[in-house]
Amino acid sequence: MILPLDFILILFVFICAVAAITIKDLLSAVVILGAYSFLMCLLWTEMAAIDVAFTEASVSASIGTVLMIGCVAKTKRRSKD
Amino acid sequence: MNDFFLILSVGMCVLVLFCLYRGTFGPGVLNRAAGISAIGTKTLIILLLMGVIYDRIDMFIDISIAYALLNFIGTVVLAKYIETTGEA
Amino acid sequence: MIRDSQDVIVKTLSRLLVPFMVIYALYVIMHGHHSPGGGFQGGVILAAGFVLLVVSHGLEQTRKRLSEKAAGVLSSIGVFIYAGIGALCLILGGNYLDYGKLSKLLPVVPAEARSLGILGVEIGVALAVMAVMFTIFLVIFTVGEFQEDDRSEK
Amino acid sequence: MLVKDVICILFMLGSFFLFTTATLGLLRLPDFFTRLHATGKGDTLAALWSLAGLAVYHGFTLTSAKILFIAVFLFLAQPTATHAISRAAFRCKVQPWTLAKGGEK
Amino acid sequence: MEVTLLLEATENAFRIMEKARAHALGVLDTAVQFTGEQTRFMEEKRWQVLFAGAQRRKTRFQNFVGTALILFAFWMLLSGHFDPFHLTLGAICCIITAYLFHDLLFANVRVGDMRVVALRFLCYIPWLIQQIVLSNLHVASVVLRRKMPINPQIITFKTKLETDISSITLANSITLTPGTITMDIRDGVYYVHALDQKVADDLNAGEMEDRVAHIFMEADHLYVEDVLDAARIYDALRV
Repeated sequence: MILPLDFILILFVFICAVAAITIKDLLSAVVILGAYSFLMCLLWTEMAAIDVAFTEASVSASIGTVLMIGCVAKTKRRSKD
Repeated sequence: MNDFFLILSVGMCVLVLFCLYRGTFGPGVLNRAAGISAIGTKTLIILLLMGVIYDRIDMFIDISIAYALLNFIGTVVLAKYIETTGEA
Repeated sequence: MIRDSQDVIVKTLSRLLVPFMVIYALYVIMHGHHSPGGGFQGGVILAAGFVLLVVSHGLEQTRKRLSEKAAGVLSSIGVFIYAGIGALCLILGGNYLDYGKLSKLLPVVPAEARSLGILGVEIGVALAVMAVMFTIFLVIFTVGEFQEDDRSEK
Repeated sequence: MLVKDVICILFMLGSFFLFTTATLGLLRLPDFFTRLHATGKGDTLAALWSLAGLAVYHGFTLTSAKILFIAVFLFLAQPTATHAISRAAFRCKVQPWTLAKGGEK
Repeated sequence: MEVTLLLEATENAFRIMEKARAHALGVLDTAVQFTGEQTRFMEEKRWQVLFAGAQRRKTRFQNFVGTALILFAFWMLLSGHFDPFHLTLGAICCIITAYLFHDLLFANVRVGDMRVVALRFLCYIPWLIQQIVLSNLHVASVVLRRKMPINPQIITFKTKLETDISSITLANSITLTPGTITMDIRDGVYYVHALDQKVADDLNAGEMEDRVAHIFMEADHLYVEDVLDAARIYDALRV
């Protein structure tokens, strides 16, 4: 545990989560989820859970983002509300 | 030496906050993508700094290599999607 | 998205990069028992390498190396390896996935048999994860671009 | 021992300065293409310097060889990612900011 | 009666001889033609063999072995274990990967000048790093002023580079040098976004293109060293 990093990273993750659900454009939401996964991986690493961090890194940095972009490509991208 | 690395990583986290401003409020997808790719590079360095602080850099470096390899794919796929649909 | 990229830079760089990505994924799989990583993570990185190949070089180039049918077969083979090792331990008189009992078949002490058993299970998991991720990617991205008979006549 | 630490600290401070300027550029510059100037160049060299500093600090082992591999890889991939995304913007006919259109800044 | 028969026979004989002569001439002509073609073909083949040192592609097997060796070196860098078990695992993995991707790593590579290209590329890197440092200082000086001195513009120029590797080297170098990023390449025309009027003028001088062409030995850029290298290869092949 490194306490100062802990609080800062939790704040960042919170910002990312709020931004991802309030944004209108779906592709932007996907991009912000990418940032969310980066910070989440940092948080896991900081708590010394290396295996979980590795899983988070490998899954959401590549395949997660790619599959979400594919799903956005098959739907209407901009929501009206 | 450990204190130096700790201060440095906190400073990098503050820089991540500024990039996150561009990522969340930046107009359009492209600005957001630029901000997020900047965050990716900084994340890689912070991971290695944490590895030095915990004194287990041989374990943390695998995650860094994975980030370095995979961060590229996300950007390329996003760019190709924007290029094929033609809407920025 | 499935057609090959017109960009010469991305095309050339991914040509240089894909073999290294695949060998890194194999390294993560094979060294799962004494460094972070393992079957799941390695399989995902392996699938990411093939995704990069599809995005940059098009589907036809990728089909020469890993076709859809091969991906389906590989996913079943991966699950079979995993379940087979588990059931083998069951037959040899232990619990499910009790690798120590494998030393009756292999000419090694039980500790090494455990290591080898974990390696086999990780290879199985990696094959299954890679094939399933690649298939999901293809199914999502080729919907509406190719008809089903397109593939059957080849 | 001491020389190693001093070299590492110098590299790290330099890279931190470059990261700071890149981030400031990302915040201050007026449009997308000019922001790419800041991140594409600044992040590459800054990451290179901090990786070099870490390699010096860690000494001559297999791990520092891996760190150098990451450096080589970033050196190849970062400009390519910058190019890919700027090409996507250019193909979508995103108009670049110019001095005449933006007026006096 | 017999005289007419004799005459007819003689005429027949003459006609047959004429036909045979025409036939023989035809055969001779074709033979001459074939030999000519053959000699020309042989000549071309000899020239091809002469130039092959610079231009020959690797065969499939050589590709396979080269890829496997490079990947095995990379495996040894990654894995810190050098016992026989892990080395065997690495060899198996490298062979599988090289079987799958043997045509990716070495596509469009000329064989004869690999060593020279690698040497020149290594000599190119310090210059590039110096340029990158300059470019970062440029970005820092732009960003840290209160009123940013920028005047963005798009410039286009046509390049003479042919191969993929040289064009991506040029594009990435342009991206990394002061004030310019490559936006697009269409049919050999580069679209470059420049941050300033001054850097745009600098790029138009085309110094970097010459350097890259010098590294990869492109056709339109002849240097003295290139000629010397070609002469050495030619000598080695003729003996």
